[in-house]
Amino acid sequence: MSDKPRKFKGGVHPSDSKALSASCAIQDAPLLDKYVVIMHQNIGAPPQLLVKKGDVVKKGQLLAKAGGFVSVPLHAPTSGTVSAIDKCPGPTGISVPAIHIDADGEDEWGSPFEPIANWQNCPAGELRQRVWDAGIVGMGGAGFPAHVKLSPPEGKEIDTLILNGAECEPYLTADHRLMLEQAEDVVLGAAILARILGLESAVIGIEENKPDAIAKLEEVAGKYHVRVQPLPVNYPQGAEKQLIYAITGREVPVGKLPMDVKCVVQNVASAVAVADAVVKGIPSIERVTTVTGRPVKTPGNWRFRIGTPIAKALELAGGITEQPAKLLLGGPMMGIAQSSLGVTVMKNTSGILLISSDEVSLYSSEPCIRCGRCVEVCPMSILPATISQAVENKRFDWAQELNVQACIECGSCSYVCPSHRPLNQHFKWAKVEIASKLRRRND
Amino acid sequence: MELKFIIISIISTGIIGVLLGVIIGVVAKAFAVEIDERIEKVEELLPGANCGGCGFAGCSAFAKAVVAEEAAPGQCPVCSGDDVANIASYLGIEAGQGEKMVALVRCSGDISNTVRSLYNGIRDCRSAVVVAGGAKGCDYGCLGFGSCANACPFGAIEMRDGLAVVHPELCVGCENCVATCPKNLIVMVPAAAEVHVYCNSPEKGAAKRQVCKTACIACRKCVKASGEEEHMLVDGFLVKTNYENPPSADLVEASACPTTALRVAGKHAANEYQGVSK
Amino acid sequence: MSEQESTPSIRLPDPARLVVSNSPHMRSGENISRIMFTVVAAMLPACAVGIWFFGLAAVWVLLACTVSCVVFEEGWNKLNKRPSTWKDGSAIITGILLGMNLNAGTPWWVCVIGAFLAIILAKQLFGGLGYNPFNPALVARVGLLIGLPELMTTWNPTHAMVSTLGAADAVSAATPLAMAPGKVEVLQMLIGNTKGCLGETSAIALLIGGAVLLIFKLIKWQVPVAFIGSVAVITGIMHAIDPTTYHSPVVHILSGGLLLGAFFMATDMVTSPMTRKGAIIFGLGCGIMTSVIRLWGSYPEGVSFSILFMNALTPLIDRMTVQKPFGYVAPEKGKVA
Amino acid sequence: MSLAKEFSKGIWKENPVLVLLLGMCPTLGVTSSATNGLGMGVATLFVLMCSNMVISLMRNIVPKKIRIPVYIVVIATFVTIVDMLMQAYAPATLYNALGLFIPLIVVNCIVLGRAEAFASKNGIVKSLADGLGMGLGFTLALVALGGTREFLAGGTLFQIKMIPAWTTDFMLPTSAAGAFIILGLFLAAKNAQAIRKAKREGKAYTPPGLDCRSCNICDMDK
Amino acid sequence: MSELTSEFLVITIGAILVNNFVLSKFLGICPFLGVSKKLDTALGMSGAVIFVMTLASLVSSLINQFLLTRDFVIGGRTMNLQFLQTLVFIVVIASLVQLVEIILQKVSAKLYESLGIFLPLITTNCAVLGCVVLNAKATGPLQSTWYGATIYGFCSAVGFALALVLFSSLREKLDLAQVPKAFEGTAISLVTAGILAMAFLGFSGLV
Amino acid sequence: MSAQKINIPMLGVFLGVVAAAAAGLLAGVQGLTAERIEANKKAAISLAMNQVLPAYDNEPMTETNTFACARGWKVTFYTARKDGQIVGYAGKVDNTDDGFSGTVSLIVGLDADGSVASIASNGMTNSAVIVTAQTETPGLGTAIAERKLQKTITDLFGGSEEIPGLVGNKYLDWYAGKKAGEERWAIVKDGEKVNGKTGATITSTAVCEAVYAVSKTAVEHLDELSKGAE
Ligand SMILES: Cc1cc2nc3c(=O)[nH]c(=O)nc-3n(C[C@H](O)[C@H](O)[C@H](O)COP(=O)(O)O)c2cc1C
Ligand SMILES: Cc1cc2nc3c(=O)[nH]c(=O)nc-3n(C[C@H](O)[C@H](O)[C@H](O)COP(=O)(O)O)c2cc1C
Ligand SMILES: Cc1cc2nc3c(=O)[nH]c(=O)nc-3n(C[C@H](O)[C@H](O)[C@H](O)COP(=O)(O)O)c2cc1C
Ligand SMILES: Cc1cc2nc3c(=O)[nH]c(=O)nc-3n(C[C@H](O)[C@H](O)[C@H](O)CO)c2cc1C
Ligand code: SF4
Ligand code: SF4
Ligand code: SF4
Ligand code: SF4
Ligand code: FES
Repeated sequence: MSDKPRKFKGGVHPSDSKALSASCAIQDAPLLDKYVVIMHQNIGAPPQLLVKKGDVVKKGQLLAKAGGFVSVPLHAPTSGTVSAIDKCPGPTGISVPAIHIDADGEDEWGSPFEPIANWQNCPAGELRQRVWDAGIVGMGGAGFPAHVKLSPPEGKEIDTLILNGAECEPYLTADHRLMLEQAEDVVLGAAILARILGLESAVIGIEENKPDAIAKLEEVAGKYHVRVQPLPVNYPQGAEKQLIYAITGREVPVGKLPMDVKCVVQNVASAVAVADAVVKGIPSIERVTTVTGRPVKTPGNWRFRIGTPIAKALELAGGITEQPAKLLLGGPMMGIAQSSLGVTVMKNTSGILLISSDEVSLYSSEPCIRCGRCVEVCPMSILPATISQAVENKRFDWAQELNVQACIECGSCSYVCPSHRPLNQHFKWAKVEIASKLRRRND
Repeated sequence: MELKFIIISIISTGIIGVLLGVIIGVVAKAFAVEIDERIEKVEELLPGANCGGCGFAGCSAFAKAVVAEEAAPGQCPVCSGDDVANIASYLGIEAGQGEKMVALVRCSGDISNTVRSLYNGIRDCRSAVVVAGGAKGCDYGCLGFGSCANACPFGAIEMRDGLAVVHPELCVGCENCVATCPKNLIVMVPAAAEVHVYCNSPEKGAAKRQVCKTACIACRKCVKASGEEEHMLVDGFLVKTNYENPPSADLVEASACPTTALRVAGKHAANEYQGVSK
Repeated sequence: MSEQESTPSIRLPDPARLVVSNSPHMRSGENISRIMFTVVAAMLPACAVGIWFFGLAAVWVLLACTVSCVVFEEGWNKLNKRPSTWKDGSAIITGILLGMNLNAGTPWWVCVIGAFLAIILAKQLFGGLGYNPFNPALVARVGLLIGLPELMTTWNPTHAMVSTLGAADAVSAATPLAMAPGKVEVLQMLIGNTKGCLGETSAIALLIGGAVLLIFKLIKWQVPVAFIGSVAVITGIMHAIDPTTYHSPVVHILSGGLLLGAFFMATDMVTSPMTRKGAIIFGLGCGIMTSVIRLWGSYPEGVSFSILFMNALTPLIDRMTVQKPFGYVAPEKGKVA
Repeated sequence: MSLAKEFSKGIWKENPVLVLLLGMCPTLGVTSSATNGLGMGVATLFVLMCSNMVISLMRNIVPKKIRIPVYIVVIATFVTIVDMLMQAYAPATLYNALGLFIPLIVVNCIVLGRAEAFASKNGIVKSLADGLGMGLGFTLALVALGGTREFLAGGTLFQIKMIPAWTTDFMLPTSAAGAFIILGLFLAAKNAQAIRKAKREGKAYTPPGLDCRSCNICDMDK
Repeated sequence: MSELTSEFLVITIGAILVNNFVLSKFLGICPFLGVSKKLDTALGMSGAVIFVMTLASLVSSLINQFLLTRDFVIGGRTMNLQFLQTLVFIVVIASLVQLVEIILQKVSAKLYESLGIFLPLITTNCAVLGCVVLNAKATGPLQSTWYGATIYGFCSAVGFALALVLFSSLREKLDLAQVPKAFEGTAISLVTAGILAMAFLGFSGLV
Repeated sequence: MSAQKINIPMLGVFLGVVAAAAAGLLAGVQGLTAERIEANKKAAISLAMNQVLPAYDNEPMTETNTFACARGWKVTFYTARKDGQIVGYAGKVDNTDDGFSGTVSLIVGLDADGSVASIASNGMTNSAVIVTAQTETPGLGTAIAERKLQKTITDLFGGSEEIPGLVGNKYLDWYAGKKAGEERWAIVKDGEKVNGKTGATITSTAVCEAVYAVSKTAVEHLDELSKGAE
C-alpha cells in the first residue's frame, strides 16, 4: 500500500464554509422533555415495534427489535413514557411512523447489555452481535446497518478496513471535531472493527484541510496498528468508491460493493459508536451533529439524542438571524431539503444546515449548452449532460444504457452546470424508474 | 411499321417475363408465408390512435388479436360504437363492448385549497416525488405537475391551479394516465357514475383539515343522505362512491358536503366548486 | 413596527417559506450569460481592428447583423410565447460572428437574410440554444455564400490599402489566399491590413481573443490546436513539395478566417463534441477538410464548410468517444443475448 | 366513399407529398422552377392514371404472387411511353430539365403505392378518380414548391419576373440545400394547419412520418 | 494523370462526396428519410444498399452492353432495344433483390437477419434505378465499361451510406431537442438534410 | 390466406404475356415517335445553325468536317455556301469538360477566315455564339451562357412584342469578331466589354476556352475547310 494517495478523476472544490463551526467544541445537548424517535432509520427492513402507548421506558431500553438481518433495533434515548405512536414528518417529506416519548427527566439507564471490557479476547462473532444489538447504522450518510458490512458472505475475503474521516461536504464539522476530541475512541473503534473482520490494521482517510485532526490521530494511532492517510481536498473524496481508490488504488466495479474489492468502509462516527457499544455498553442513542449555516446565530457541534426535534436543535444554536431559504439535513451537496421543522435527529443526521436566500440558486433550468463541464467533474466518469437530456425526454432506457446507475449522486455535475440543470434530480428519477421497470419485469 | 422489330421486342421481353414468373413462382412456393388479410382490414377499421388503451402494443397488435379472437373489438376504447359494430360485422363476431369507463383523479386539493411548500425542481410528478415526496402538505394529494395530462393522448386531462382535472367527455378510457400517477390517484370508474369523492387521503379528518380545505373528513352526511351505505361506502376516514350502485347527481345537493369533497364530475370539470374555508 | 416585543427570544425559520429542492443546494455561480458575454469581450479586439481598417462600413455590418439576430430571436420567442432569451447573449455572439464573417461593404438586407438563416433556420427551428446541431453563424455564412456567391466573394479594400495602392488597384487586389504564393505580406496579415471578412483579417487580435477564451476555460484547447496544427502540417507538406503553387503554412494559418474559425467557431460547445478526445478528432477533421478544400476544391476558403461538416459528424464522434464509467466492467461475452 | 371524395382526398387531405410523404425524390429533384414542377406533375399524373386504370382492370386476373412484378411492368411501360412522348412533343428545355427523373417515375412510390393500395382493390372508375386526384395533388404540390423556390430565388414565376425591381438572384432556394429546407417548411406549414384542426376537434395529432403505413410495396415477397 | 485514372477519381470522389446521391442528386430520398431514425438501422440499410447497388450496376450494365445497345438491322434500318431500358432494368433489379434475399437466407442466416428486412425496400429505392440509368447514359471511357459501371455503383452506394449514417446520427440527436411542434418529425429532418447538403457543397470542385 | 394453389407455369405465362404485351406496345410507340425524336434533335441543331450562320442556300448539315482541337475535343464544322461560295462555317463542340458542374456544348458561327461572326439583330451587334447545353448554376453560371429573354410581368400585360433573333448577352457578345491567335483569350471582368463574371470565373473560362477552341481549330484547318466536305 503506497503512502501517496491517488487522485480520482473529476471532483469539484466548493467553498467549504467549515470555519463557521470548525472551532466549536462538541457540546452535550441538554435533556429535553420530549423526543420523537422515527421508526425506520436504517436501510433495509423496518424494525418491529416492542412498546405501546403508555409504556414506561428506561434510557437505552429496546423500543423495537430488528426486523430481519438487514435491519437494526431501536433504543430509547432517555427514560420516560411512550406518549404516542403516531406519524411525524419524515426526512423525505412523507409522514412516517414514530415513537413519541415524554421524558421524565431522570435519564435512568436501562441498558440491554453489559460492557465488554476485554474485547481483545472476545470472539469476533460476539463483537459483531454487539454491534447489531447496539443498533449501529452507518453514520456517514446512508444509514446502512454496520453489522451487515461486517459480515462478509462466505468466500468474500476482506483485507482492508478504511475509516472515512474525509468529511468532504462543505459546512459539516461533526466528524472533524469527533476525530479531534475523541481520537482515542476513533482508533479504538477502528481496532474493534478490524478485529471483527479478522484484520490486523486499519486506515483512516482524512482530507488535508483538517491538519489538527490528522496530527491528533497520528499521535494515538500507533497503539492499534492504525494508519492515518491524509487525502487531497477534492469533493467527493469521502464517497466510498473514491476513497477506496485514493487509498488502495482499487476500482469498485459498477454495481458492486466495496467488499468486492476486499474493502470495508465505515465512517469515523460509526467507529466511535462501535467503541461505545463494546467497551461502554451504550447502544446507538446519540450522535454528534453540526448545526450551522449563515442564518444560524451560534453555529456549533452538538451531541444530540436520537429523536431530538430539529426545532429544538435550532433553538439550542440560538435560533436564527434571518429567514433561511432552505433547511437541510446533511451537507449542502447531498443533504435533503426539509419542508417542515417537525423532523427529528436520526442516526445518520450529520448536519442541520440553514442556507440563506442569497446562497441559493433557484432552479431555472436552461437547455444544456453541451459545455462538457459536468463530464469533466463527474467522479464516476459518466455523461451527465446526455443522460439528463435522455431523462428529460423520458428515455430511461437510454439513461440506463449510459450507466446512470453508476451515479453516486454526489452533485458535482449540478454544481458546475452553467445552465443550472437539475442533473441530479434527473438521475435520481431515472434510477427510480429503472428500478420500478426491473421490478415490474421480475413480477 | 416494322412488324419484325415489334416481334423481336415482344419475344425477347416475353422470354424474360416467363423466366421471371417461373422464378418467382418457385420462390413463392419454397417460402410460402401464411398471412391473413383480415388483419389488415381490421387495422384499417381501427382508429389508428396507437394509444395502447386496448392493452395491446398498438393498433396492429390489437387487430391481430381481434382476428385471432383473443380480443373483442369493443376492447378498443377509442372506437365509436359504429366502428366497433363495423369490425364485428366484418368478422362476424360479437362486439364485446364493455361498459364505458373514464378516469377519475381522486383529489380536489388545488393550490388555493392545500398547503404546499415551495418546490423548486423538475415539473413532472414522477420526478417530484423523489424530492421530498413532491412537497405537498397532503401526502396523498395531486402534485399538480401534470404527468398524467402529458400522458393522455386525447388531451382529456386539464391542469388547473395545480390540480389534474379529467374532462369525462374527452376521456376515452385508454388508462394511460393511471400508471403514470406516482400517487396512484387515478382510477377508472364507470362513465355512468356522476358523483365522486374527490379525496384520497386515509389520514384522520383533523390531520387532513390542517393541510387541505376540500378533504373528505368522513362526516358521513353523504352516506346518510343516500340511505346508509347503499350508494356511498365508508373506508376508514374516507368515503367512496359505490360504483356497483352509484348515486344520482342530486345527492351532492342533498348531502351538503361540508368540504365539497363530494362533487358531480361534470361540474368539477367545469370548475364550479370552491373549497370551504373554516 | 414593534419588533422588539413580538420577536420571541429565539426565532425559528418559517416552514411555509422553506424551499424544497433536490441536492446539491450549492452552485458554482457560473451561468450562461456570463460565459457568452466573456466570449463577446474576446471578440471585441478583432472587431475593433476590423472597424479600424474598414471604417464605418464595418460598424454598420456588425450592427445590422447583431440587431437583426436579436430581433429574430425575440420575435420568434414572442410568436411562440416562449420566454425571452436574448439576454443570455448567444444571439449576440451569433450576430457578431456573422458580421465578422462578412465583407465590410455587405448590404444590410444580406445581413438580415443571414440573421434569419442563423437564428430562425439553424437555431430556433431546432429548439433554440443548445439544441442546434449546426453552428448558426456558419449556416448563415454558407447559406449566403451559396445564395449570393458574387456578393460574398467581393471584398472591400482597407483604408490603408487605398492610401498606398490607390483606389483602383486596391479594389482589384486579391485576398491573400488568392494571391500568387510568395507575394503575401505576412506582417500585414498579422495586423489585419488585408482583404477579407471584417473580423478575420487580424491574426494578432484573434489570438488575443483566443487567449482570453483559453484563460477563462471557455473552450477546449484541443480544438484550435488540432485544427491549426493539422492545417499547418498538410499545407506544410504541400508547400515543401511545390512552393510555387502552394502557399506556405504561415499564410494558410494567418489567412481566410482560419484563426477566427478555430478559436471562435469550431469551439462552439453546442455544436462540437463534449469530451476532450472528441474535441481532438473534431479539430483534426476540420483541419484536414479545410486543407483539402483550400488546396484542391473550387472554393478559395474551406473553414466554414469544414466546421459545418464536422458539426454533422459531432453526434457520431460523441457516440464513439463515450468514456467508460469509473469501475466499468465489460459485459461478459455470450451474456448479451 | 363517393367518387368526388376519392378524387378530392389526394389534393389536400391525403396529399401524396405533404401527408403521405411519397415520391420525395422527384419532389426535391425537379422543383427548381414552377415549370419543371408542372411538367413532372403532369407526367406523373398521366402514368398514375393509366397504371391505375390498367391495374384496376387486371386486378381480378393477376395471380397474387406476381402482382408486384406485373404492376412494375405495367408502370414501366407507361413511363417509357411518357418518356418517348415528351421527347417527341415537349419543349426540349423541359425534357432536359426533368431528365433523369422521368424513368424514375417507375419507382416513384406514389405510382406503385396507389396501384397496390388502391387500384388493386377498387373498380376502374374509382381508380381513375383516385389516380387523377393523387396526380393532381402531386402536381399542385410540385408547382407550389417549384413556384416558391423560383420566386424566392429571383422573384420569378414560370420564368416570368414578377417583381421587375428584383435584380440580384439569391440562389439558396434553388440549390440542393434549399430544396430540402423549403420542402421542410412546407411540411411544417401543413402540420401547423393539421395541429390547429386537431386541436379544434379535440383530437390527438402526430405529424406524419415516413413509415410503412403509406407505402406497402415491400409486400413483394409475400 | 491518365484519362482513366482521372475518371476513376471523378467517379469515386465525385460519387461519394461531390455529387452525393442523396444530397445533391436527390435519389433515394424515401429510405433516407424513412430508415434514418436509428443509427443501427441506418447501418443495416447502408450495407444492403451497397451490396444491391453494386450488384445491380454490374448485372444491368452487362445486359445493357450485350443486349440493349446491340444494333441490328431490319429492313435497312439500324435499330436497337434501348427503349426497353427502363422496363428491363426495373425488372432486373426487382428480381435481383429477390434472388439475393433467397440466397442470403440460405447462405447466412445471420447476414439475412441484419440485412434481410431492408432488401424489399431497396426495390423501390430510386437510387438503384437512378444509378443504373446513369450508368447507361454515361459516356466516359471508364464508366461505360461494365467494371467502371460497377465501381460507380459501389461508390454511389457508399455516398448514400455516408449521408444516411451521418443523417441518422443527427436525427438521434434531434430526438432530444425541443423542436417546435409543427416541425417535429419529417419537417425538421428535411431542414437538417438541407443544412447537411450545404456542408457537402464544400466539396464541390474537388474533382 | 393463399387459398389459391401456386401454379408455376401459369405464373410464368402470365408474366410473359404481360411483358410481351408491354414490349409490343412500346415498340409501337417507339416506331411512332422515333422519327420525330430524331427530327427534334436535328432541328435543335439546325435552329441554332440558322441563328449563327448568314443566309445560305446549300445544306450545311450534309457538308461537315470534324477535327480534334488542341484540348482533344472534337469540333464539327458545317459549311454554309451561297451560290457555291463559302459564306461561313458553324463550328460545334460538345461536352467540353470544364464547366462548374458539368460540361458545356456550343455552336459558333465563323466567318470564312475563322473569326467569330457578328450578327446584327434588333439593332444590336451580337456574336454568333450559342451555348446549346450546359448545367451551370442557375442565375450565376447560366448568366454567362444563356441567351434568354427575361420576361417580366409588365411585358405580359404591357403586350410588348416578341423580338425574334438572338437575344443579347454581354459575356457572349464579347467574342464578336475575335479570331484565335496563338495566345489564349483572357477573361475580362471589369469595364464595358467583358467576357467574365465575378463569382462565375469557372463558367466564363469554360465558355471562353470552348469558343477559342472552335475558332482556333478553324484557323488551323482553314485549308481543308475551304475545300469542302470530304
Ligand atoms: C442493498 C444494499 C446492500 C448492501 N450490502 C452490503 C454488503 O453486503 N456488504 C457491505 O459491506 N456493504 C453493503 N452495502 C453498503 C454499501 O456498500 C454502502 O456502504 C452503504 O450503502 C452506504 O453508502 P453511502 O453512505 O456511500 O451511500 C449495501 C448497501 C445496500 C444499499
Ligand atoms: C458523494 C458522497 C460523499 C460522501 N462523503 C462522505 C464523507 O465526507 N464522510 C463520510 O463519512 N462518508 C461520506 N459518504 C458516505 C460514504 O460513501 C460511505 O457510505 C460511508 O463512509 C460508509 O460508512 P458508514 O456506513 O459508517 O456511514 C459520502 C458518500 C457520497 C456518495
Ligand atoms: C452554389 C454555387 C454555385 C456556383 N456556381 C458557379 C457556376 O455556375 N459557375 C462558376 O463559374 N462559378 C460558380 N460558383 C463560384 C465558384 O465556386 C468560384 O468561387 C468562382 O468561380 C471563382 O470566383 P472569382 O470570380 O471570384 O474568381 C458557384 C459558387 C457557389 C457557392
Ligand atoms: C466559445 C463559444 C463559441 C461560440 N461560437 C459560436 C459560433 O461560432 N457561432 C454561433 O452562432 N454561436 C456561437 N456561440 C454562441 C452559442 O453557443 C450559439 O449561439 C449556439 O450554437 C446557439 O444554440 C459560441 C459560444 C461560445 C461560448
Ligand atoms: S453524474 Fe452522478 S456521480 Fe457524476 S457528478 Fe453527477 S451526481 Fe456525481
Ligand atoms: S454542465 Fe450543464 S450545460 Fe454543461 S454540458 Fe453539463 S449539463 Fe450541459
Ligand atoms: S393526478 Fe397524479 S400524475 Fe396527475 S398531476 Fe396529479 S399527481 Fe401528477
Ligand atoms: S386531503 Fe384529499 S383532497 Fe385534499 S389534497 Fe389530500 S387527497 Fe387531495
Ligand atoms: S421517390 Fe426516390 S426513393 Fe422514393
